[in-house]
Amino acid sequence: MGKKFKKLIKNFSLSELRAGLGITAKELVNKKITVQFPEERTPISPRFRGLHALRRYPNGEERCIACKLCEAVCPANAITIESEMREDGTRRTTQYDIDLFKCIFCGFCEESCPVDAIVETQIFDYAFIDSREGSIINKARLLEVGDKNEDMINKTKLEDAKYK
Amino acid sequence: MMMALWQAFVVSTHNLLPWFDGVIATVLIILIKAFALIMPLMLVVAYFTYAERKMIGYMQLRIGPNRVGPRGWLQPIADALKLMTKEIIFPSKANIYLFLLAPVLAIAPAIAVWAVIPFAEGIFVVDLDVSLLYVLAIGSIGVYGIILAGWASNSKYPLLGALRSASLLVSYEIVIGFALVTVVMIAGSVNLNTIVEAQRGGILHWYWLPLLPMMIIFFISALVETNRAPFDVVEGESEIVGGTHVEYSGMTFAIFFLAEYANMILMAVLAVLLFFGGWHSPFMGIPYLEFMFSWVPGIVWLLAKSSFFMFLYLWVRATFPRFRYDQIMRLSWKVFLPITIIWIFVVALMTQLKLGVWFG
Amino acid sequence: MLANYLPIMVFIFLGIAFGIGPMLIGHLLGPSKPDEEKNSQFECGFPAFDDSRMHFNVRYYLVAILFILFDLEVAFFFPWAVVQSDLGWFGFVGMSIFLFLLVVGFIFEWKNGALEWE
Amino acid sequence: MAEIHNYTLNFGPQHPAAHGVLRLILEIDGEVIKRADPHIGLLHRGTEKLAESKPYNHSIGYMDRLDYVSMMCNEHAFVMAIEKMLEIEVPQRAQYIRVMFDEITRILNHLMWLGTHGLDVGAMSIFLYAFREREKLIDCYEAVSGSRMHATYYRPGGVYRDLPDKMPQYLESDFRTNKELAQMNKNRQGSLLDFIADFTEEFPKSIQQYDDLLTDNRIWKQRLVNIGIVTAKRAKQLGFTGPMLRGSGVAWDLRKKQPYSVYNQLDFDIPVGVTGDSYDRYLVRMEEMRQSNRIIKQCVAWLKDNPGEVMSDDHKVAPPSRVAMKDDMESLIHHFKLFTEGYCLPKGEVYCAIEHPKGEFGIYLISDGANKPYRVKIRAPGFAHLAAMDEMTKGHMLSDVVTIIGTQDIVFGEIDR
Amino acid sequence: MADLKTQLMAEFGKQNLLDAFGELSLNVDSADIVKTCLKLRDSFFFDTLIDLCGVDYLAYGQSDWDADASSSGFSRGREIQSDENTHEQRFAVVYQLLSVSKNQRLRVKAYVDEAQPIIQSVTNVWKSANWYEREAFDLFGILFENHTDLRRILTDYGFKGHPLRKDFPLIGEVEMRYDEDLARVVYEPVSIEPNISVPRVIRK
Repeated sequence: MGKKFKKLIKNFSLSELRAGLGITAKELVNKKITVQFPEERTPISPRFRGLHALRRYPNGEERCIACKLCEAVCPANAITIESEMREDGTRRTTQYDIDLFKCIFCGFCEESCPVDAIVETQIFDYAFIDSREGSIINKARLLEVGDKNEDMINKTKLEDAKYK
Repeated sequence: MMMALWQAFVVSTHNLLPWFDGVIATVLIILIKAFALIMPLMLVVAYFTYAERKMIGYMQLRIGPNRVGPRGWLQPIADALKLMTKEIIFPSKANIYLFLLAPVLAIAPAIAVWAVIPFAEGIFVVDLDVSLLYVLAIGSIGVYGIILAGWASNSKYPLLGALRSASLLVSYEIVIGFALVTVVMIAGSVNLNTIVEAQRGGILHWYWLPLLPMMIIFFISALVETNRAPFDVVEGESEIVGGTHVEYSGMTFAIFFLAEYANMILMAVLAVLLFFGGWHSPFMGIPYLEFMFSWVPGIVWLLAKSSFFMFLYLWVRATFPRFRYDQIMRLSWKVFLPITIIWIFVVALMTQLKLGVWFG
Repeated sequence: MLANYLPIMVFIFLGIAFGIGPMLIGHLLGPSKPDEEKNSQFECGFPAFDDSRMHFNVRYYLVAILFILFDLEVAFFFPWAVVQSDLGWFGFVGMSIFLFLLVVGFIFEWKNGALEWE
Repeated sequence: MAEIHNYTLNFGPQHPAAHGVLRLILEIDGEVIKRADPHIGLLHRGTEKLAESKPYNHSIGYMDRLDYVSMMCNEHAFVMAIEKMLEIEVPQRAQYIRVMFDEITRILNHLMWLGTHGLDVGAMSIFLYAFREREKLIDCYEAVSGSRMHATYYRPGGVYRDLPDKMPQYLESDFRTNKELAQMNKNRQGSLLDFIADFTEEFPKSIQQYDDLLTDNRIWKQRLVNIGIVTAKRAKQLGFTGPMLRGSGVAWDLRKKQPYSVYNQLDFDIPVGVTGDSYDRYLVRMEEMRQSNRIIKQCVAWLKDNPGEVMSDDHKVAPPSRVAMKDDMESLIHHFKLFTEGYCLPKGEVYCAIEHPKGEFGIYLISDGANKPYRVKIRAPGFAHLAAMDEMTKGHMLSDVVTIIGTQDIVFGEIDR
Repeated sequence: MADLKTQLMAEFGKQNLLDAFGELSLNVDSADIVKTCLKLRDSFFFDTLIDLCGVDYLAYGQSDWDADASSSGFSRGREIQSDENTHEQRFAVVYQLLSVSKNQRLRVKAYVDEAQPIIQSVTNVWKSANWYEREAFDLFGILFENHTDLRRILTDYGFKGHPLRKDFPLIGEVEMRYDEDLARVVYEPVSIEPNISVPRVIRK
């Protein structure tokens, strides 16, 4: 009887509902977790795998030697490479396309590259709204990304180098 | 201040009277009064949606709309403009006339009800003797708009919504009726003005105290009637996608939205009028505080109290899961109805014994 | 007395206007490019199986009938409620009897499972 | 009287509670379900077929995309299957890292389930509260693997890289004062392990909050108790695993019963339900989060004390370090060999299962001796659970279908593969 | 497990039981699959059917990639290959069994012929076989007799072929696009080229 009565009282006192309301009321005044994206960003790890870039040596020579490891290792077949012997006898790519629709950003290309030419940067807010072709990013654009962000790439890759 | 302005307004309109004759003049005055009431109402609706998004956002650790205008203040306007320029889609299988009648049927009562609501001493459009009954009668017409919308859409999810709406109708209507009976019993009138005046006095003189269970039941039933969470089974977006709103787009949808929010505000105001002493200051009768707050006009008290109820709507929505619709029916038939019947008896006994300050 | 209802008439008309007006505005301002897919009824992205207006079982039928009964009873309560304090114990006892009958009926329905509509 | 028919209703894929792309054909009478026929495959990407055409390592990234809310657990099953066939030794530290991230993944998954389940039943706020914690864990994912979801972190022979010593921090912006910024970066001062340790301290409070918000709530109880009851016997017949089986009262957990990795060195309990209804499964999963938190704590303590290698030094399987690759010819050859043709598995077949947050996630691998799998069969727990949809929903109402979808914790990436 | 092994050997014969990588595998004749399964369920307490899948042994042990690697890449050496298939029958249905009560696992394998890929359904033994058999039917075209609801499950409505068969090309046979003129989705033969960048190396 006593137990039943207690349960009845508990039922009508709406205690657990009031506890729930208490939680939302508390959160009403708590600090908000929103990060206002374009102006403010969440922390990005130096290991972050974002948009690809092709790097150059400090003297301006492109690093990529067209060994095609990245092409072979790409699980999504997103990379297409054509190469040619240059006049000075070195082998360089004539075509280096990454289809970003296919790319799954696994980071294998960067992992496999023996000369640190292809890297994945911290850039993630790129979008291709013009056409399907816009998502196939070619050698010139990759180099451009690399040139523009060399400082960032250098810094993050150095930071992470000891773990590799 | 507001009071003075209103009186000046009334006096000036009365002075203009001789220039018009008879009915036209009266109708014009009513129209002016009506717009003076409806326009602010629409504004309140608009900013209520903003407040809802902000408040629920805050409760969910977000900051809500903040990009349109400073701190997002222009968001409701942007929303309205967006809805205006959206295409109105007429589903090919729908019954077009009924389809378009439904939103009208939803909004017309939501606006017509406001005719009898008093806002402060002497501030009302019309002082009807049976205003409470009028509110009850007109207020329940709005549901037919929703049921009709579900039927006219000729689509399954809206129809399910309409069925659920009908099931809610048969569950909360009686409970609300019984809850109001207790108020009428104490006040001895069905005129809202008189009911509020009967509660004259401080916070302890209001009816929420003797009618506490009734007030809670009234508030919950108000949630059901306005299809608000946790009773939003008619929309139930995770179950029936949007219920009766599924086939409506653009302004046709906006009208349902408007009606729903106008009804929510109405229920909040009604709760204040019936249980929270309307425009009376809560400090009436308390020696020092009464004097300190005597400058606050009645309408401000009313609005402040209503805001509390409106906030409750949002608070509850942010907190609770949704009922299943048969559970709502069970709740009202098996829990609320017995309680109200018992409480009618208790109140009758209390009035006969003249207990407390509320009776007599 | 009747003059009291004039504002209410006006309000009802205003309400209707508030329903029709925005729809007209929306129709004028918004585009109108109907196509077959857009105008078809929503059923989660697939063509609807069959007509939505077929007969099926509304399970709370009995509750709906009870609702009508109780709603009428509520209507009886209002006039009594207004004057009950003046009626004194006579009114109290009278209504108690009515209430008692109501409760007995309600319990009967409950026990008979009229509310177990599932 | 006109004849009364059952309704046939499309439920999904364009439906808020379809959890992706579930298409349910419901036969309903009023709102009571007579028959539920799930149509799946709308997210079928042919992962198994794709895996047959790639060297083993290439498929790791695709495993992430199966159950895309518990990524690393999928990887774990796959790499374990490969390791089992290669019979290679995985360093202890890598094992602990794997277990720690498995449990982080379990919490991630259960938080996602809790949020969406709450949302299905109509409780909005829980979703955001769950995501508040998820955000921290996803930051751990990013810090360790470089990707917030599809980690590709586990490799045959260990894990790709050791845990970082530094956590990335919030940068200055116009929206934050320095004080606020310091507050936000407070738990990011130390290493990743410190960050996780901090999380494990805070997380029980969050679970308590979810508990207070939902567990005793009468509406929540009304919606979950006695909905979708599956008895223990039935659950086994239906091939249930994981929380779905434990909710029915069977204390079956691969981490305890067939321990893999280092689970046998860790201390944790298995919660079980009683009646096998949605509410029991809810309680089981809530308790599992607490237990996972306990495991993570133990892993953090071990990892702090035991630095070391995280990758096997068998360069037939694991690539040599980059420094070695650049200095040493042999390493370079290994590097090239590994990244072009991969490695070959011996002939044979294995079935390797792990206790995935949703149940038993298994990889059945057939190798004909090549560097590509001959056949990969992915045993997804959700597949068996969803198959029971008809049985679980029969006689319930439309609203309960949503509850049951929620309680089954369905993710289409794994079901459709 | 040793216990189970001896018991199974006694019951089903030594030659049918395989023990590799610490897992038991039982080969059974596809004709008495239901009988065997019932016995396994009732006498050996395998109460759960964890998984059921089809396997196509058409290309077992064969290497692919007859084509060139790429027009100008370095050559990738291929090593000795064993181009013989040791499987007489093309398809196999593999059952992964689990005994929750005894904590044991067993793999059951039944081969079916290419000409007549039919096997009895085990839905009456384990309910969970229902969808798994549908999947095997969908992906391999193996027919399950007495299955009450043998429809396709993973592939599209109106799909042709059985995609996990080894003779089904990886790139598929049709591709789908939206046709502006017809205002609907149309199917066309695939336009992309098959692309394999890594050879299949089979070492003895």
